[in-house]
Amino acid sequence: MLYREAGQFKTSYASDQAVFPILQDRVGILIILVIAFIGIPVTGNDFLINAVMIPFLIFSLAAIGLNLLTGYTGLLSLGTGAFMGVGAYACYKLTTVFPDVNIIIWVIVSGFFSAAVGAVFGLPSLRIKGFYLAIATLAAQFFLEWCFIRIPWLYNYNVSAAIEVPQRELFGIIITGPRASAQTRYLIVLTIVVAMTWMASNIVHGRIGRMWMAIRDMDIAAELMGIRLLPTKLLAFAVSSFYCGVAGAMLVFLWYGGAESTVFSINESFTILFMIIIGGLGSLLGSFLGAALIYILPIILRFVPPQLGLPLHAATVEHMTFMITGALIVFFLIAEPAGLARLWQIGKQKLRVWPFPY
Amino acid sequence: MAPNVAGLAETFPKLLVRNAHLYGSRPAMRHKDLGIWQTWTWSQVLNLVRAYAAGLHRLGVKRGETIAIVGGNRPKLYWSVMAAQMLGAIPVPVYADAVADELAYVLAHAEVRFAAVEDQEQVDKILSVTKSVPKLEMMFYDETRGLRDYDHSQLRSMDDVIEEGRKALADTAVADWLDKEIAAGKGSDPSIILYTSGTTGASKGVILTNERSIRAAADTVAFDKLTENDVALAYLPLAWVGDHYLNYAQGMVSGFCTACPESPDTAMADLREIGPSFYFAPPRTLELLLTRVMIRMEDAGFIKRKLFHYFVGVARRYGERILNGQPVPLIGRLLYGVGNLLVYGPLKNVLGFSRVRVAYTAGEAVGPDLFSFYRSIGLNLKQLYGQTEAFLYVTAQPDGEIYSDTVGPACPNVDIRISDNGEVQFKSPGMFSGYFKDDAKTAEVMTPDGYVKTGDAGFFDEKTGHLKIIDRTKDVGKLNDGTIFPPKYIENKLKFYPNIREAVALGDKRDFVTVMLNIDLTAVGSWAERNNVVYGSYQELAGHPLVYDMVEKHVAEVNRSLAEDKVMAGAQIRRFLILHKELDADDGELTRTQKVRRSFIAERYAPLIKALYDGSTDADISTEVTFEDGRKGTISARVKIRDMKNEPTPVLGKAA
Amino acid sequence: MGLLYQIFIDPFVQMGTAPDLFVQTLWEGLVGGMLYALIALGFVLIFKASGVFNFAQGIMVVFAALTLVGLYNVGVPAFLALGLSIAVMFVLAFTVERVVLRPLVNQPDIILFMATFGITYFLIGFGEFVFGGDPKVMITDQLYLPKGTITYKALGGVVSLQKLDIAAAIIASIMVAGLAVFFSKTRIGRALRAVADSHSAALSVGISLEQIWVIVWFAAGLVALVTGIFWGARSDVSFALDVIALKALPVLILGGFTSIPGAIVGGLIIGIGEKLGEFYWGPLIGGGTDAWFAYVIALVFLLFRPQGLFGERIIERV
Amino acid sequence: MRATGGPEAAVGDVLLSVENVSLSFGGVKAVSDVSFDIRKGEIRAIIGPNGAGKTSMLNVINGFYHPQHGRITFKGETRARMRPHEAAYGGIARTFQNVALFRGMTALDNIMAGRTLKMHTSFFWQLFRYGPAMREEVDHRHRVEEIIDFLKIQEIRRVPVGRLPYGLQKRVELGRALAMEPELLLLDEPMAGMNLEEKEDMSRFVLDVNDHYGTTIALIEHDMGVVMDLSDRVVVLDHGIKIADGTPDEVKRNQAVIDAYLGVAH
Repeated sequence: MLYREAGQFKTSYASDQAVFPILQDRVGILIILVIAFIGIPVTGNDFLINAVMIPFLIFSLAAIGLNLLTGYTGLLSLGTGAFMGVGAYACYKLTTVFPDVNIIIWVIVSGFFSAAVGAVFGLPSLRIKGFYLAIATLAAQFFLEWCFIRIPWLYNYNVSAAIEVPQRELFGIIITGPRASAQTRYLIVLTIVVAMTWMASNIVHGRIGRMWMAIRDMDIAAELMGIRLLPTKLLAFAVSSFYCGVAGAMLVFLWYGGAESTVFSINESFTILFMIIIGGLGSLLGSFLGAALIYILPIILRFVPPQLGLPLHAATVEHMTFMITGALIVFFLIAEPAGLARLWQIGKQKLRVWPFPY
Repeated sequence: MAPNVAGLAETFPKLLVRNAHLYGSRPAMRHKDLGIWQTWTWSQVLNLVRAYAAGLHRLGVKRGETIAIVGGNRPKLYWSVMAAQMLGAIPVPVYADAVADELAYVLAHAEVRFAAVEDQEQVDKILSVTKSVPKLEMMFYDETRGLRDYDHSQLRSMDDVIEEGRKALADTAVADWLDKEIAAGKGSDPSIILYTSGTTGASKGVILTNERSIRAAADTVAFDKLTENDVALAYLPLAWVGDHYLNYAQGMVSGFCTACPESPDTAMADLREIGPSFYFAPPRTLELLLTRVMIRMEDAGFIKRKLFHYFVGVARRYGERILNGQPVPLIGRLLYGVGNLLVYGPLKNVLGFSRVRVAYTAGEAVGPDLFSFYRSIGLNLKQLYGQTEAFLYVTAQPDGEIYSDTVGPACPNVDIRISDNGEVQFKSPGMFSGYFKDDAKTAEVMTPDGYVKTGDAGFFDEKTGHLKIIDRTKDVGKLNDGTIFPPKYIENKLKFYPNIREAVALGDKRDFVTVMLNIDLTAVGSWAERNNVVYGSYQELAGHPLVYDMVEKHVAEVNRSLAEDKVMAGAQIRRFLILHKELDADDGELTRTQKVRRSFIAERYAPLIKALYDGSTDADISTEVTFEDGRKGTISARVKIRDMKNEPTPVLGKAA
Repeated sequence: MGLLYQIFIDPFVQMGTAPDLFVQTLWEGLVGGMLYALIALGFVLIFKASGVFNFAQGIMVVFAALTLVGLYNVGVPAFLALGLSIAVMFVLAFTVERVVLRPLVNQPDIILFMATFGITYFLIGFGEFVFGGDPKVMITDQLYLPKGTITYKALGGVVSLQKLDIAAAIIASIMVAGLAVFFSKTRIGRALRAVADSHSAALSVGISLEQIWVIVWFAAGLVALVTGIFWGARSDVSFALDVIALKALPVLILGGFTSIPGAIVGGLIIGIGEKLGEFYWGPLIGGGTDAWFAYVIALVFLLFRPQGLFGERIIERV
Repeated sequence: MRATGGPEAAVGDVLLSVENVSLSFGGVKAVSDVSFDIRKGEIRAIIGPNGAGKTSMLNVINGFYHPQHGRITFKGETRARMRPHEAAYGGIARTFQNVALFRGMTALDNIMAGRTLKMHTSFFWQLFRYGPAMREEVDHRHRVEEIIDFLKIQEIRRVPVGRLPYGLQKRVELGRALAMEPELLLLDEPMAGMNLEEKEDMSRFVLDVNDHYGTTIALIEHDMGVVMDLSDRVVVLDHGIKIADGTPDEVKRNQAVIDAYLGVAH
């Protein structure tokens, strides 16, 4: 209905292969970006920015990371939490060893450490698939988690066994530590997430994305077409872990302000996995939608009932969140196994052919 | 509009040169090919055509001789037309779906030595009839596929011809020669020969000249204010006067962009993509489209369906008046605005009509409801009346003066008169100069004082001054009781129902009117699916009693509307049958432009017609058919006949 | 050099010099492994019959135990609570079949796997919502389970065995034997085996797929209840157990997804391996190795024998 | 303006030769001591009743199975153990008996994926989808569009292949193999499960590929009629043993072939 595509024709492959070939979509994205970069920092309160938007964006990035691996390449991983942890600890070590280098650089660089670790734990993927691989990644999860506890060097031998985020500045503005303003941190997170989402989109729309999806859909045929399985799968592991690592570093440095190993537990892995299942495997948009649902749902549960005059205990809220999350997963799998992104696509298709039903 | 007409040249090649100057970097032609819209600007087209012409010259194409153009709407075929004209040769386009015999007739009659063809299919077709086309020397093909292994002594790829020409043009002497060749063209030279697909007998070659074509096109370009910013989709047969006039001649005169679809099957999707601003569709296409719209809406959810029908109702009440600039109550405008947002806008968008500024329909009478539907949703659809012999336009409706039952006043500079026997005759700037090699026929249709007989019966509406066409003069008959019987008029009323695809009315020199019908397989098939009517074939569906019931209702409604008019009340349909097979051009029952071939059908279905008038309730028939792959077979059936009751003429005033 | 000694020689020296400690550790590992094996058994039951990789099996253990204790705590007599818990497990099986499995029939395996994640979360939330989130104590006494330890003076030291563990071992053995009989001797059991081979085969036996699913999920629920009782008796009853329940996964890798003996042997290997590893090698790297030992073993196993201990080699076809 | 594929399909030198190849799975012999060759530019059919070892033979040729005995020489190079992707780089493409398309991708992306081995821009440029990466993408899209045009599948370009009817899926798969610009194209029952009309279309395409691109084709087919019309030479396998080799006419008259096909013949 909103789409008016008549007359939007393509005279070059470059424009035909654009990520958003439809004008209305490009306008929509632009509006969203304007709201995100200007609207929210200007009008949003601390709660919205700090408790909703920042974590939402960070989890979205982690979900994109996992989606590259699981949704696009078809390799199920339960080690997301740990790979995020690698990023966080790497960033911590880097910024404490080299305090003069800008922290944002270290946030990005820490992704490379995560990528390296991810690639190592991705090695078994050459021989095993599916559930088997998921269990292999559990080894990564538990082993790395153990490392975060048992190797004190990683947290600089703190008594608390935790990372404490030091104060760092960019152009004289405090960007990390307790004194950094929510707006500043939000804008940094947003910029990184937007840039990395754009790059992820570039990758999945190009040769590498097609290689990944080919392996996901039919690995034998992919190999017979000249796609080498091991390097391609390892690349997926590395890129995926890079994204998770950056997300982990941001989680600690730009949101929590400090963290223990428990932040990167198996539960974190599951949470991110749920995000991409509900959001939609093999969809970048789905990563955002899933993160929104899984992360923001508990917030709503916590804040809406009191507004309605139904004060609930924190514990009850937590229990209900679990129940609702579980029920939602089942519900979405039944209603649309391909996730929210698919629902969005169907809706968009309806709008495109409106008033026709198909 | 002024700049388009300014500097008008007298021949098409000169126009092309002018366009390359005026609109050099504007798109002249687009073609959906290899997934995207390949685009050529006017100056690119000029260069290509020059090279092509030079190439053709090297192969022996000379001034004054004919070149056949066989194929669909593809840029290279249009350029073949241009290149031939540049050399002073006369292009003779032939319908791409013509069977070998038809093709052979035209090629032989036009005495072509060369043929520019689309692909292997056409090459094969022509090769299969080389014996009857002895003069043919060489073919140029556009699509290489499958032709690699053919004997190339009489075959060239257009690309090669163009490439050779390009090399030759590097020599300034050749380039100068070509410039002289272009300059040598005169306005009175024939620019094209269009073979009409006459409803009777063999087709005739209508000769049009450069000067007249251009003058006619210039008049209508000005009339519809077409400019170089307009876009048209060329999807109708290249050999049809409509395409040559609307897209080729008008495009050359105004400099607008002509877009060619990827393939005939994708024309709908391509229409949506390119979003033309100038659009032509024969009533049949519009009808098909509306049927499809209605069928698709039937599958929509309850709310959407209600919404759609409600706003279509709103559009019927206010839409046309808004489009005509007439006063409309505020509430009407508001409702229409909402409807435009929710229904009409999106609908036009998915159909590809969003940007259409001027749309025409012609070829046969258009159902008033069909016509006003499109106008009511905001498509500026107008009617025109024309003929190949007139180079299309005789009359056209100006903006703001649209009536569904007229075809508008005479076009600028066209002179129309009604002869004593009710026949429409005209004299126009674009009128033909004669039939090719057939002076007898030419003399037959030209009056001594230079008017062309159209063969259509019509009259000028007293109120509006617009022309109204009733039927072909020779087809308007009389029942035995003297009642006037215009078959087309009745058929068109029937065909407005989406379920009825084709109708043949009978009654001349008989006691009463009967009709033979074709149901629309898409519409009725979809109805059958919803109503759990099981069928295995068209024949089975056509004979289904429930289908008969449904069609009977439509016929009764037509009878009621005929009864409303005193003159027509006597021509109500008394009996009807549904034919067991679809009328098909391949079987000779329709012309290539999908017009009914009345006499042929009367002969072929004689047993059925006999049964219609002797009171039997069914009749046996067996007919020979041609399948898609060219094989022939016979199908036989027992066809049922239904009686209808006579509707009384309503007494005016009582209903209120 | 010293490091090599510490890794390759010293642990074995310790085993030799203190055989009582070695046997004690072995026993602890055995008991732990038995519990892993029981959880894995639940997985295998469901996977064999329906091809569903039931991630919720570990949570079903906790949920079953929680139900039992929770019912008792609100005043239901112990054995009635036991009976009711069995009923609850049946209702659960029934509900899962109706609400989750049936609508998802014919979906890819991965979707069903994900759905069991949903069940997991739902059960966690539901269990805590109904019975509260605080850890509870298993009602061992009320169920007349033996307490105390049997202590042997042997091997130059003292080896003490929990009576409860012995009881658990006995009951587990009986249960496995019972299942074996059920599968080979009863009509339903044979149908279940048939369904593992092909779904249409089961239909020809005259049992609907839906019924089979309810039966296997119920059977897995019973196994979970038994596991839950003994596990609960050894520690608290709380959902903190779920991480431990994940260890059934490496067990399955070792034993294969469809083999009951494999589940048992795999469970025991993992249980014993991680206890010995932690006791003798753990201190070298700071301890806590049992968190990942099982997974790394499974990983190594996967690389060299992906089909498991009892599986057959797979030939890929094109 | 069409980019021309290869030279005229002239049947010439030996492109690939199979010598005394034997393959068994756990004691079950799939192929025993089979030898034959494939010449440049020809259409070579491998036929035989079910279980004759035809697919195994293709799998051996493109490196998916490694024979226990025998040698395979491709383009004059005798190779020992070769990985499938190496075969792909060497110029061997294939289609599968049961369509093995990438079901989650569109027809266009499937065929684009066939270009993978011809695409080389670095990860860095891929990140930005700019410069060399975009140029490469556009160049290859152009080649892919030519194939789409060649196979007349323009309308389904953007349709996920999982939603296509079987006949079209087979066509897309052929397109994907063509995208690799192979020297040797292996077709595993390209017409299996098709109706008469689709079979005729596919036969046409196979001939056109051979003619237009000059590609050497080895195909397995069950339908004797199709094979006889299409192929230049036929090798017949039965129970893993070669029982005949020659032109369609020779093979048709061969008594061993007639016996093997008794009861299976169409």
